[in-house]
Amino acid sequence: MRLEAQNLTKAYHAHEVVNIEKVTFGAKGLEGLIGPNGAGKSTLMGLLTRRIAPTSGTISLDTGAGVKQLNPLKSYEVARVGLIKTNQRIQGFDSLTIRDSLRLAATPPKDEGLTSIFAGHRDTDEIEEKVARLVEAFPFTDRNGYAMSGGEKKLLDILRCLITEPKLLLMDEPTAGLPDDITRSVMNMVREKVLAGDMRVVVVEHDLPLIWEYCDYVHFLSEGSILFEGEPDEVKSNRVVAEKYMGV
Amino acid sequence: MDYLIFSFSLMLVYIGLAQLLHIQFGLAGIPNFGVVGFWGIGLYGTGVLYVVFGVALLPAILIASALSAIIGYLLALLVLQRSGQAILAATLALSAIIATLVVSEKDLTGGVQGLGTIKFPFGDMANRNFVFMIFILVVVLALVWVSARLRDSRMGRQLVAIRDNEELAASLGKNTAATKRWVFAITCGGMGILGGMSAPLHQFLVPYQLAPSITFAVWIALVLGGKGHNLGAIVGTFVTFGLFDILIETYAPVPAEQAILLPNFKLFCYGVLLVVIIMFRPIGLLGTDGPKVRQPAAKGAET
Amino acid sequence: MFEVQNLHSGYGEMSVLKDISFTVRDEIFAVLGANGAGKTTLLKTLARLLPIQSGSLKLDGKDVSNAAAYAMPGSGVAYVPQEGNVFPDLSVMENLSIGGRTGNRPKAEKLEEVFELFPRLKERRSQSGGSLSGGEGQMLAVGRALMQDPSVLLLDEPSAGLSPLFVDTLFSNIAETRRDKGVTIVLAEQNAVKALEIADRVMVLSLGEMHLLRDRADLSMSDITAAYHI
Amino acid sequence: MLILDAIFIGLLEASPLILAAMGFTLIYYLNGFMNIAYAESITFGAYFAILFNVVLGANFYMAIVPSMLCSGALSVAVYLLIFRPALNRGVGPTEMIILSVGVSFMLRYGLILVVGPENLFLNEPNITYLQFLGIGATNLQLIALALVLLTAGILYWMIYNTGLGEQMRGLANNRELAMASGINPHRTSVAIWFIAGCAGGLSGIFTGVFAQVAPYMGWNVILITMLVTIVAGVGSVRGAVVAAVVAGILTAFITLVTKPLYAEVVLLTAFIGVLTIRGARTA
Repeated sequence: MRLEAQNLTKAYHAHEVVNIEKVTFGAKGLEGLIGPNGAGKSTLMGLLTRRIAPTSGTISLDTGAGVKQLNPLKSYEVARVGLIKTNQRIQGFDSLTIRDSLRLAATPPKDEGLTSIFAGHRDTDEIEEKVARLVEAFPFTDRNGYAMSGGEKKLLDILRCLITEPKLLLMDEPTAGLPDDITRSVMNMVREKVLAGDMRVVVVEHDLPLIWEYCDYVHFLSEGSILFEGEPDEVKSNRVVAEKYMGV
Repeated sequence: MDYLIFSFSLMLVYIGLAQLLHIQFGLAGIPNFGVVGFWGIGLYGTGVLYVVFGVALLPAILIASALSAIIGYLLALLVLQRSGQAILAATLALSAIIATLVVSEKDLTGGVQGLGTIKFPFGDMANRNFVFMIFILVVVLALVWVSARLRDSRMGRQLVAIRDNEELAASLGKNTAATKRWVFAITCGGMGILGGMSAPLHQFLVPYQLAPSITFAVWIALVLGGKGHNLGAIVGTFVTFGLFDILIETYAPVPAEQAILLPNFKLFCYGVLLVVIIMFRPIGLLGTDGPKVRQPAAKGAET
Repeated sequence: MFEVQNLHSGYGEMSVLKDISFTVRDEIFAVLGANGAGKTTLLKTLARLLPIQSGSLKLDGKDVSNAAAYAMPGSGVAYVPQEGNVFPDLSVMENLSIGGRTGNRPKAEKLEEVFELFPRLKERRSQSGGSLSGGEGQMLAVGRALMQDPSVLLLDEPSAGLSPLFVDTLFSNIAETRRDKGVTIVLAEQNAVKALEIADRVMVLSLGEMHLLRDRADLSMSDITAAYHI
Repeated sequence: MLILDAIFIGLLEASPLILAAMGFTLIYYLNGFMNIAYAESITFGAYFAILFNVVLGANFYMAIVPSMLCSGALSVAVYLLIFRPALNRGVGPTEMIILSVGVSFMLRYGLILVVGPENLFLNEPNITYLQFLGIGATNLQLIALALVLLTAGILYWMIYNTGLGEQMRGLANNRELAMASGINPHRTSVAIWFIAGCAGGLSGIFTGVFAQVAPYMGWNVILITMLVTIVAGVGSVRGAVVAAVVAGILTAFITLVTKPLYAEVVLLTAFIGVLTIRGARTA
């Protein structure tokens, strides 16, 4: 699973927010994407999942079974290819319970057609089992009810993405709003899946200690371009990174 | 007696419309302010096919409602992915277009002179109006049943998700635009069927019947009963139409000189009810209901 | 000036800032930290745009924990957000004029001073705020705040997205404002080096908590690096 | 000549629409929802004129200002009693529209219960018929046109050149920044609802004096006002003025070349077309 962007640019009015010659995600297992404020990280994530239309450039996904151009796809089609993104801000379905929200995400779209109205029962045992496994792994206040706090909503958002079994998961600031121990169990779960070869992950984070701890490879984005890439230790000791973060 | 049957039949039609609006707005979040337009396509479509072209009533209703569904689909293609306010304005505009066309296309619709007469089906059976009321009742009950099934189904869950957060649903791989389009088209077709069935009730069609107040009456009934509850449409219609149009109009001893003001008093009360409900109980009288499906067995019960 | 005690604040039920206490004197008070540290949340809370979840906030000895945001300019607080800091549909003049509604001095006099500090704004005065370049927009934002004749100026990352040359000019403008008008400045910055050039005291935030608070003179670069986790 | 006729008739017909569209836009711009009850600002303007002009016997021109002010006061009252509490409770934009339908029903049918459903007529001042450039017009039409254009001009000036306009546009542009700049949103809102109500009232008075005063007169123009506003783009007052003028002239033009009813159909279809292109996108 390799996601490749080439000559990718996004400009608002005349202001260029992203300008990337070439970058590849998903080649190394668990990758990090870091950069100072306004570096264009969120815009890049939006571009990769086709929520934002690029000004120019191409995005392609090598699924192993052939290369797919993402540019002409709509955002739901990108998701169906197996490229899923968690949300930085709290997003959710307010009238779905935790379980229903996960069931929704786990249900393949072809099973949600008109005929499903007259189906005997709603969800297969397989889906129920997957949902139960995820729900019980985390301390939700009411496992049969709704996500209560901001933290639970954020956690649910990540679990919803995981249950779709993505091939490449983009995590946009997963720690923001989550308690420390939950963050760690989420990241451990993610690392397990990566090690098992089920998926590849890109984490966008402000919390650099987390990046240093979990990532195999780190991309450094500043002023819309990838300025440095490498192993966490290389990035940590890189002069450009320190300079761009602190103005040294 | 005939008048009561007429009133009840009409009330059933309103319940059906509110039920369809519950699917459109309550489940899928599409604010259709053109209810009377789609109902009107069914009503006048049936009338024109029956009177001008001599088509039998039931095929006429089906053709007219298919037309209503097609127009619903086309409108959905144009505006359904726009903001709620744009959808609202576009559907309202469509209903105004239908009403205007009915007046201007005199050759087909009879214009302001009206179009008639549309007779009840079932040959010369006695109590045809009563039998027809039962027929409408069956259709409306079927609608309520389908709507309950929808609420409990995978598709209904997807609709709710789209209403809550369409972008998020799309990011999970749901083709939200297509789903909304089909649901809208089919429910607009349903409004067309109810319109077609109203044709023999009214017998004689005049453009005045396409006034936007029908749209608002249906909306008020739904919001009052509970837009997110499967029985909200029924309860809301009983409270509004049942109370004012049937009970008060039939039985209340109103002096003749005040009788002309009665419909205005009714609409005034509708307005007050609507304001009070949205201010103090926005979920409606019945509130919201979730899917009625089996919850997973408690852990330990299986092992 | 500002007295902050055991402050918790954030968005909805989420706390971004956790138990922060400090006092701002008559000085340039720099708030440093990597992104996500809580700098913006802190400034928004001081401007009363975010509710205080617990703790207290005093301005000149008066409790303003529950004050409305629109009452703060009247108490001498001016706020320049990092993003969305100009009214895009309003002209440069109108942007400035909105700021000039508070204070006792006539608008024209204050306008003169702002134009003196930022001559570029004078050239662009009839253009719309949205049509300005990033740097000009930042000048307009600061200019609008100065039109309020503030005693405390809250600046949120004024250097973000600006070219280095422009950052130099902007910071010398800020220092000049401090010198000439004696305005207290609370400056949130990610760019530690620039901020240290003009700051009197420095607070470093890290993941929503206060990492350190010291006089500029007692501070070394490694103190800050640790908080940035690089 | 046809075009000149169309422009003149269009302007005459559009002039009340321009005012209504401006007022409607102000509220849409400031509070972000389409206020269908604005129809009643228009209707009540005309009925207040009946009160001053017919019941109290004032000269038509003398009745204009007090009627307008009453309509503005009514608008503020409705805002303070219903819309502001609802907005504070976080009622969403679609529900706000439904709420405004409720308010509209309440006011309109309440009015009918009090004054009756009959159409009423204002006591028009003496009318003389004038002719120039081949176009016939009465002095009343010309005075109305001049007055409406003058008011629209003042309103436009108020929005783009005064402190209040500045504050209002600031609030609509960036509410948070406006508050941080010391703008009190409550005071500005009251002022805007008052001005919008006045504009609606004046629009109603002139709609009424050319035809009759009826409980449905506001309702009859609200759909077109709504569409004009949306088509003009979210809350651009400039856009609303242009769109209203174009709509008026277009209607007049189509009316002159075809049956009047088609004008409405063409106009509404065109509006749906514009909505397809211009309406804010969701997902």
